Parts: sequence; structure tokens; C-alpha cells
Amino acid sequence: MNGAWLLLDLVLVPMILAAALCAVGARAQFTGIVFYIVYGLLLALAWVRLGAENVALAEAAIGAGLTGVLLLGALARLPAAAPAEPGADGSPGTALRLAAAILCAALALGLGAAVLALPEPAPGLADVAAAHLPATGLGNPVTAVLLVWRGYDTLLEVVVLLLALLGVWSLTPDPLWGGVPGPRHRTRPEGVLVFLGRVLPPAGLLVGAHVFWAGADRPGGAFQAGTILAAVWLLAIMAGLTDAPAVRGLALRLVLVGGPAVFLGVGLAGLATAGAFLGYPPDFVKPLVVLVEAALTLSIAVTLGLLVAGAPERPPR
Amino acid sequence: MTDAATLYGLCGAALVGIGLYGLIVQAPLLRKILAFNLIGSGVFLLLGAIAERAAPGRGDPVPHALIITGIVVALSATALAVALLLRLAGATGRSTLSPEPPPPAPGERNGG
Amino acid sequence: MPWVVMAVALPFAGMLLALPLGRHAHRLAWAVLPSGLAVSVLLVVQVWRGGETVAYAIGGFAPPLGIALRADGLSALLVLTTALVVCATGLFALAEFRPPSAEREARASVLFWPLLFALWGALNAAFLGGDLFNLYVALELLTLAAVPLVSLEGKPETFAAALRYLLFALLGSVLYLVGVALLYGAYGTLDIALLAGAARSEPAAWAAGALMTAGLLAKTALFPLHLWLPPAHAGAPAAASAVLSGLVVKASFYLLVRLWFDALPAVAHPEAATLLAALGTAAILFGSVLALRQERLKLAVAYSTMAQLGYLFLMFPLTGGPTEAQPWSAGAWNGGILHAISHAFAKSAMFLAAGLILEAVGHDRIAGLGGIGRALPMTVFAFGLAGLSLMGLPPSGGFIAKWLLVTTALASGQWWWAVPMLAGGLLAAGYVFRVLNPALAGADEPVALRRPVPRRRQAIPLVLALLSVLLGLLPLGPYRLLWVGRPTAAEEGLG
Amino acid sequence: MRLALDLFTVLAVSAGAFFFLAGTVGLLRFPDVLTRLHALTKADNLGLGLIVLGLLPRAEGPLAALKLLAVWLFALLAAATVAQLVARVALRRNGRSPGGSAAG
Amino acid sequence: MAEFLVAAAAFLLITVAAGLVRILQGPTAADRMMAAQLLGTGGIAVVLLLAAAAERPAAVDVALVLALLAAFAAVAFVKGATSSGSGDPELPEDDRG
Repeated sequence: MNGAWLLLDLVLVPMILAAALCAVGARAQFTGIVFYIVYGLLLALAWVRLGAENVALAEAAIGAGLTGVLLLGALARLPAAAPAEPGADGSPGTALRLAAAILCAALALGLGAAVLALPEPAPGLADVAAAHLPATGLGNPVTAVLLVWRGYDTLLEVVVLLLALLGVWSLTPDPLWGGVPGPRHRTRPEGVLVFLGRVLPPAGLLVGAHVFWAGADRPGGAFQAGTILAAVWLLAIMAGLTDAPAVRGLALRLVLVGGPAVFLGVGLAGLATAGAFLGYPPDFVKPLVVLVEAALTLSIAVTLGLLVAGAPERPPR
Repeated sequence: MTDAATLYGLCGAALVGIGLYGLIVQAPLLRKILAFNLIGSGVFLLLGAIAERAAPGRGDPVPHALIITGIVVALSATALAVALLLRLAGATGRSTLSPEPPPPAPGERNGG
Repeated sequence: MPWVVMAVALPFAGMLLALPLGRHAHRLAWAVLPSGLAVSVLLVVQVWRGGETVAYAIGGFAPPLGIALRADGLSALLVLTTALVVCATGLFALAEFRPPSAEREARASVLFWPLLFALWGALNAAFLGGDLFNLYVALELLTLAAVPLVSLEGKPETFAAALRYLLFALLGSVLYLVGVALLYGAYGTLDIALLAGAARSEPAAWAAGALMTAGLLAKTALFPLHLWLPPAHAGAPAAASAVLSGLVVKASFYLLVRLWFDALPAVAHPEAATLLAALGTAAILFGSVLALRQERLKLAVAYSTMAQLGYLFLMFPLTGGPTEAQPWSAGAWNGGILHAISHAFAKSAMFLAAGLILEAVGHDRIAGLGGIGRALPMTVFAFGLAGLSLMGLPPSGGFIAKWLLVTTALASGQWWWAVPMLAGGLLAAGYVFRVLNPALAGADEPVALRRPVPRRRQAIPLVLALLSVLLGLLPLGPYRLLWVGRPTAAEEGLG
Repeated sequence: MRLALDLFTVLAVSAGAFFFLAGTVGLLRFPDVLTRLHALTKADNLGLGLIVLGLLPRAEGPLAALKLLAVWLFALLAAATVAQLVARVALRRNGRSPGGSAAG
Repeated sequence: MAEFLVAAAAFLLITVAAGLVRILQGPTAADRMMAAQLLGTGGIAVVLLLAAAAERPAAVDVALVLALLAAFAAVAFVKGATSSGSGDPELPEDDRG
């Protein structure tokens, strides 16, 4: 058994490193980004290999999906860069590069040594988590960590997401405030893009719902589902089938704050019902978690979609 | 399985180094943003290896949850950085930061 | 009522409400600011009365599986400082960030409020968090709230400043995160209190400590990682500069203190402490000299922040020094903390005062501010009072803080750390009087005010400056509070 | 029965891998972008289909089998549309990279 | 059986790794994008094989997500390649010439 897995590792790890090196070192930025997209895919494979399907789902949707699209979109909209000459555009000369390379190699080696020096047997919380899992009624320990035991992290994290969106919106030129993010996409009617935009969103809705539902007991959950929904929404926008919403809309804003607000509300209600902030009354853990996740999924989907769409560029309709 | 965990842990360490190199050396801001993402995913791989070491075969769920949180946080930061970069390029035509801090603006422009 | 929880939850609730409220968001300030201040005061009272660290297991799940919030004297004091500074800047900003008309909403006036509330919540989350990973999320929250504030006015030069700030901050937090991962791998917990019991001096802990320290230094803008700070803090709107310079950089410093004194005191090396102090010394000297050479008031104030942050790092090699000369034990530790707090008040006062001058005169070129003292006496007085604290002249919070640090340095025979502190005080006097002298002297042609500044607004920086002075006049209060839950390493030194 | 199914899996997966190999050879050896595109999309999707086919007997129940088929269907859809769109870009661009910035 | 499936996955990875070379060499952006697409399809196959080998059906969901979003990056690329950044290569007016 180990032989084949080792072979796989010995192929996969060098590929990851090669993709990363090329993403950093490729001469053209476009090439670097394509390598980064491939790198995200390879990482998703690594997560599957390590038995971390929850993470693999997130990486597949975010690392290989949204981040790549974000970077590609940005590159297409940046002004053409002048031909790169070392030093001309603020990039360091050879000596500095060498110094940086030595520093980074030393850091990587030190980090590697620290990894090798980690104690054996390795400490961890897997057993503690397994012992507490039945009390939650959930089957997926990662969901239990994210929404029950370390729900506070997750609450702050969804606030981070919303805050990033406010940050992106804060870059709107003043006359366009309240307007619509991104350009209006044009497509050939009955063309391939339109076809894709028609077929994939319903499929994505289905897959997203599946990942969301599975999340309570098997790998999946609000973040993965939200990302999938965001991706197919963006696809429908790029296919010109629908337009991004104007950011001044009250309904949109309520959807955006809805997830975090429900989470915070349930958390504060926990003060009364469970005697602790972000606590759940013993018999209602699973239904409350599913409620919070449902609200979060919607908010995350819309927030992520708008994050990638960027700052408003068109005046409100 | 522990061997695999160590291998991926070392891979994560190398990725942190590669990403940091890119962040320091590359001038175009988009490349810096990309390099930052490489460092981030290197750290996540490190955490994944730690999860696998702690509970071979099933994985420690706590680091897995931390990674998912980290991935979302990294995406948020990336989106903000990209938006800032596009706005910077739109306003000044630049897509790099010059090594010196930008010269102070004339006071008159600060009035409003 | 668990005030630790409310201190975090309330500002975030405000943030979530502010967005849908749109052009009415500024009205929310009248609810969130006072209630947040009240919660902070109640938290301080709770810690003071209880006399021990208030710990709260979120969701009822104790660490290591769950996350604990902890409020000891230090965190309570910082939460209160934050509340006071945020409330003052919030009141100050009410005049600036309100909708231009009743019908339309404007970008900056809508976004300022959720950003400010989120910043507040993030600061409290950082001061009260007891879990290293949760603190990472809090740090990111802080960054993502602070960066948009820098470029909120939409001035082109601030986009580069904000982006530079963002990149430094992201690098800092990712380095911090590497350390968190290593510590979990080595000890199987993220809880600071549990780590304190488990951590030993070994390679994984060294690597983690070094990386986390480096990351936090980048966020605290310690020399030579300071490049991002002056353009960001000087370019931001005054109300934002006040919280960025007064509070945000203190959060990462606070985490550094937590890391060294609470989580890893056994791992910290005396040589590393010396290195930190050496960098701090360089920051004091470089920052002060650069502040002296600035043409613009806000940039001078920003470089002064870089210099003043340097003092904070002198406490690392000095803790554990003899304290016979002082009425309190752990003099250096107390001195460092007090300096952070008095600088928070003084610097926010200075930035608000500089903002008022900029608003009234239309520029902030120091050379063109002759005679401004007659036009805006209250504002210039506030600037001078705050400068008193920066120089470390009695009676001020800055004086007590520096006196504690200097006497510890002398008593422990490490007189060389006293030199930069005294030199920094002289240089601070230089850059403060460089502004005050012409401002107070009668210029041939007194500056013309573009628009009058109401006294109500001028009073706000004055109150902050008075607070920084007052800190030196009622000395016993903060010390007794700081005593609560103080780590033993603060008394006995590191290593 | 079990042995026969295993044999089927081995054969189908091997055949699938062969088609991937063919696609790669095409990607590396074919002279211009359009022929490469052509070879690639056909071969690797056939390969994926064969692998899905080979794994079908090992699926736990009809729902899991359906999911496997859905994977193939999505991949086919993506490959077909992407090939079409990218070919358009390639035709128009005459072999230049998109956006002047790509050269930087 | 598991060994065979894992070995097949490793073989497949080596095969598609050649795509990395094509991304590096180009010469056209379309080449690069299509090579990434090959790696995507190969990656999906690898995930399916690993899911079967380790008997972790949840991993099939990962393949499902990868397949669903396989066209996502390419669509963004195609969009970016049009003159306005928001057009369609199938529309005549988006010809950049």
C-alpha cells in the first residue's frame, strides 16, 4: 500500500513546488497566474491525498477557482507594463535578489528543521474532538470545530469577509457610489458563453446545496457551498445573463449582513439559552448550526461574488 | 502515513520560502499579491501536515478548520489588495510601488 | 453580564447595523459609542473589583477545544483606552462623515462608521483574545478595517500608501500564522495559558517565537520595517490617523508582549530582547530625526509615532531589573505599558489637532503655520499638551512611563538604554517646538482661516491631551489595575 | 464476479490513462495551437470518461454512480465550451498573448 | 486494487505534468490556458482514483466541484482577451485585430 502512495507523493510534491516556482518566476505575469491556477488545483489534490476533504473542497472552489479568476481579471484590466528591466521599475538588482534568495532559503530550511523537530507522538485535539462530537449531533468534526467549539473564529471570519467587501467598495470613485460593480458583459446570443451561463448555474445550485447539506455530517459546509454559489453567479454575470446588483440596494445590504447578524444573534441568544455566548442549548445544537450555516451560505455567496466583481464602475441605474 | 505528513510539511516550508522570495523580489504588485497567496498556502500545507501527524489517517479536525478559516481570510485580503491595485493603476497608471515612499502631496490637496 | 463578550460583540453589532442604515449610519454613533464606553468601564470595574483575571470560555467550551477570552488588568486598561480614544475620534468625525444632503448617501460618510466600529471590535478582540489563532483572525480584521480608512478620502497618493500598508500587514500576519502552526504542532494547543505551561525552550518553539515576533514587528512598524507607516498615517483622514497611530499599532505590540511574557517566557532569549531594544533605539533616533526634517505637520506627527513606538521595545531587556528606586515592582514592564497608553492619548490628540489645523488653514505646511496659535488657541494648546507627554516632561503620563524605564535601566546597570530615551525626549522637544514656536509667535502676517472651527470640535483633542497628562497625575490607579493577572515574567525578567 | 469487475476497472482505467498520455503527446508534439487544442480536448475527456466508467462498479449505490457520471458530464461541458472559446481567441490573436501586460 | 488505482493516479499525474512544460513554453496564451485545462481534467481523474483507492466517497465531491468550475478560469481568460474586457470572442465587434 505504502509504495504506490509514496510514488504519488514523490510526483505530486515536486509538481507543487515546480508550479509554485514558475508562478513566482515566470517571465510574463499571465504565465505566472496560469501556473498559480494549476498550483491551486495541485494543492486540492494534496488535500485529498492527506484525507482533508473539507479543505480540498474549499481549495478547489477558492484556490483553484475564485482567486485565479480574481488575478486574471485584474491582469486584463491593468495598463500594459513597460518591458521589465531589473531596477527600472523598482525591482531589485542581482545582489539584492541573491540576498533575498539566501534569506528565503534560510527561512525555508529553518522551517523545515522545525517541522522535523516536531515531537513524536504528535499532540493534537483529534481525540478530544471525537469525544465531544456526539454531544453536538453533528457527524462532521470540522463543521463542529467551525460552528460550535471555535464558532467565535468563524464569526470573526465572516466579519472579515464583509469588511473586505466594504474595503473594496470604499475604492469607488465618488460619483459612482451606490452603482454597479464591474462592466456590463456582452455576449453573442445563443453563443457558447450564454450556453455555459445557462447550464452551469442550476448545476451549481444543485452541487452547492448538496455540499451545504452534506456539511453537517460529511465534508462540506457553508464556506464551500457559498463559494460554489458565488462562482456560478459570477459565471452567469460574465455570460451577460444577469447583472451585478447596485451596491446601494437595501435588500442587497440586508443579505450581506444577514449571515453574520444571524450568527451573532444566535450567539447572543446563547447567553440566555445555554448560559454562554455562542453556546447552544444541548438538544438544539444541530438545528441551530444548520440555521446559522444556511444564513451564512447565502451571505458568503453574495459577499464572495461581489468581492471578485470589485468596486462599482457604473452609476446606479 | 507519518512520512507523508513530514513530506508535505517540508513542502509547505519550501512554499513559504518561495512565496517570500517572490514577495520581496518581484516589483509588479499583482505578483506580490500572488506570492503572498503562495506563502499562505504553504502555511496551510504545514498545518495540514500537522493535522495528519496528530491523527494519521483521519486527520485532526482543528487544524483543518483553521485552514478553511485561513483560506477565506486570505481570499478576502487578496480581493482588497487587487481592488486597491486597480484603483492605484486607474488613478496613477502605476502597477508597482517605487522603492521610496511616495513624495508627500502638496498640502493644498488635503483641504477637502 | 459577561462584559468581555459585550466589549467585542457590541462594536460588531454596530458594524452590521451601519451598512443597511446607509446615510443614517452616523446616527448609530450616538448609540454605539456611549454604550461601548460603558461596557469598557464596566469591564474595568469588574477586573478591578475581582482582583483577578476574568476568563470566559466561549460557548461554554473550555480550551484547548474551545476559545477563551481573558481580561486581566493590562487588557482591561487597553480596552478602556481604546474606548476613550474611539469615542473621542467618533465624536470628532461626526462633523466630517455625515451625508452631504438628507437625500443622498455619500461613500465616505457611509463607510467610515462600519469601518470604525469594526476597528473597535477588532481591537477589543485582540486585547481580550486568549487563543493564538483567534488573535490571528483579530489581527486580519484590524488590518482590513484599517487599510480602507487610509484611502477613505480617495486621494490618489493614499492608494499606494494603503497598498503598502496592506502588504506589510499581510506579510506580518502570515509570518505570525506560521508560528501559530508550529506551536500547535509542538504542543497541541492554541490557548495562551495552556501554552505557557507546556512550552519549553526547543527548536520548534524558537522558530515559532522568532517568526511571530518578526510578523508582529512588521505590523508594529518597528525600524527597519517602518516604511509603510508614515505615508499611511499621514495620508489618512485625521480621525482615522488618530486611531491608526494611537491604537492599531499598539495591538500588535500588545500581542508581542502577550507572546513573550505570557505564552513563551521560557523560550524568550535575553539576546533577542537586546536585539528588540536595539531596534527600538534605532527607531527612536531615526524616527525623531526624520520627524524633525518633515515639512508637513501630519508627516512629522507620523514619524514621531515611529520614534515613540521605539520606546516600547526598551522594556524587553529591562524587565526583571531591580526596582528598589521605584514604589512599584516590575517597573520596566509597567513603564512600557504606560507609555503605550499615554502615547495613545497624546498621539490621537495630536492627529486630531493637526486635522483641525489642516481643515481650518487648508494646508499643513509647518512653515506656513506662523501665528496659528492665536487663531486656534485651544487646538494649539492641545497639541502642546500632547507634546509634553511625548517629550516625557512632568507632569504627564509620558513622564511617568519614561521615568520608570530610565530608572530601571540605571538601577540594573544597563545605563546605555537610558541614553536613547533621554535623547529621544530632547528630539521630541525639538519637533514639537518646531511647530509650537512659530505657531505661538506673532507672525507678520497671521494665517487666514479658510473656515472657522467650532469650539466643540477643538475641545476633543484637548480632552485627549488632558487624559495623557492626567495619567501622570493619578499614578496609583493604573498600576493597581495593571497588577491584576500580571505575568511573573514581567517581574522576574525573560528567559 | 468481483474478480471480473476488478479486471474491468483495471482495463478501463488503463485505457483512460493511455488516452491522457495520447493527449499529452499531442500537446507537446503538435505543431500549432489549434491542432494541439483539438488533440487535447478530445483525448483527455475520453480518458476521463474511461476512468469514470472503470470506477462505476466500485461506486456505493446508484447515487454515487450518478455523481461520478455528473463529474464526467461537467468536465465534458467545460472542455467543449472552453475549447471553442479559446480557439476563437487564438484565431483572433494570431498567436499573441492577451493584454500587453502579459509580455511584462 | 488500491495500489493499482493509486499507481494509476501517479502515472496520470506524471502524464499531465508535461502540461506544465507547455504552460512555460507557450508560445501563445491560448496554449497556456489549454495546458492548464489539461491539468484540470487530469486532476479530476486523479481525485476520482484516489477517492476510490482510499474508499473516501466524500472526495468525489471535490472532483465534482473541480469539474463544475473547470471552465471558470478559462471564461475569465476569454473575457480578458476581448477588447473591452467584458465582451465575447464570438462577437465580431470584439475583434482586437
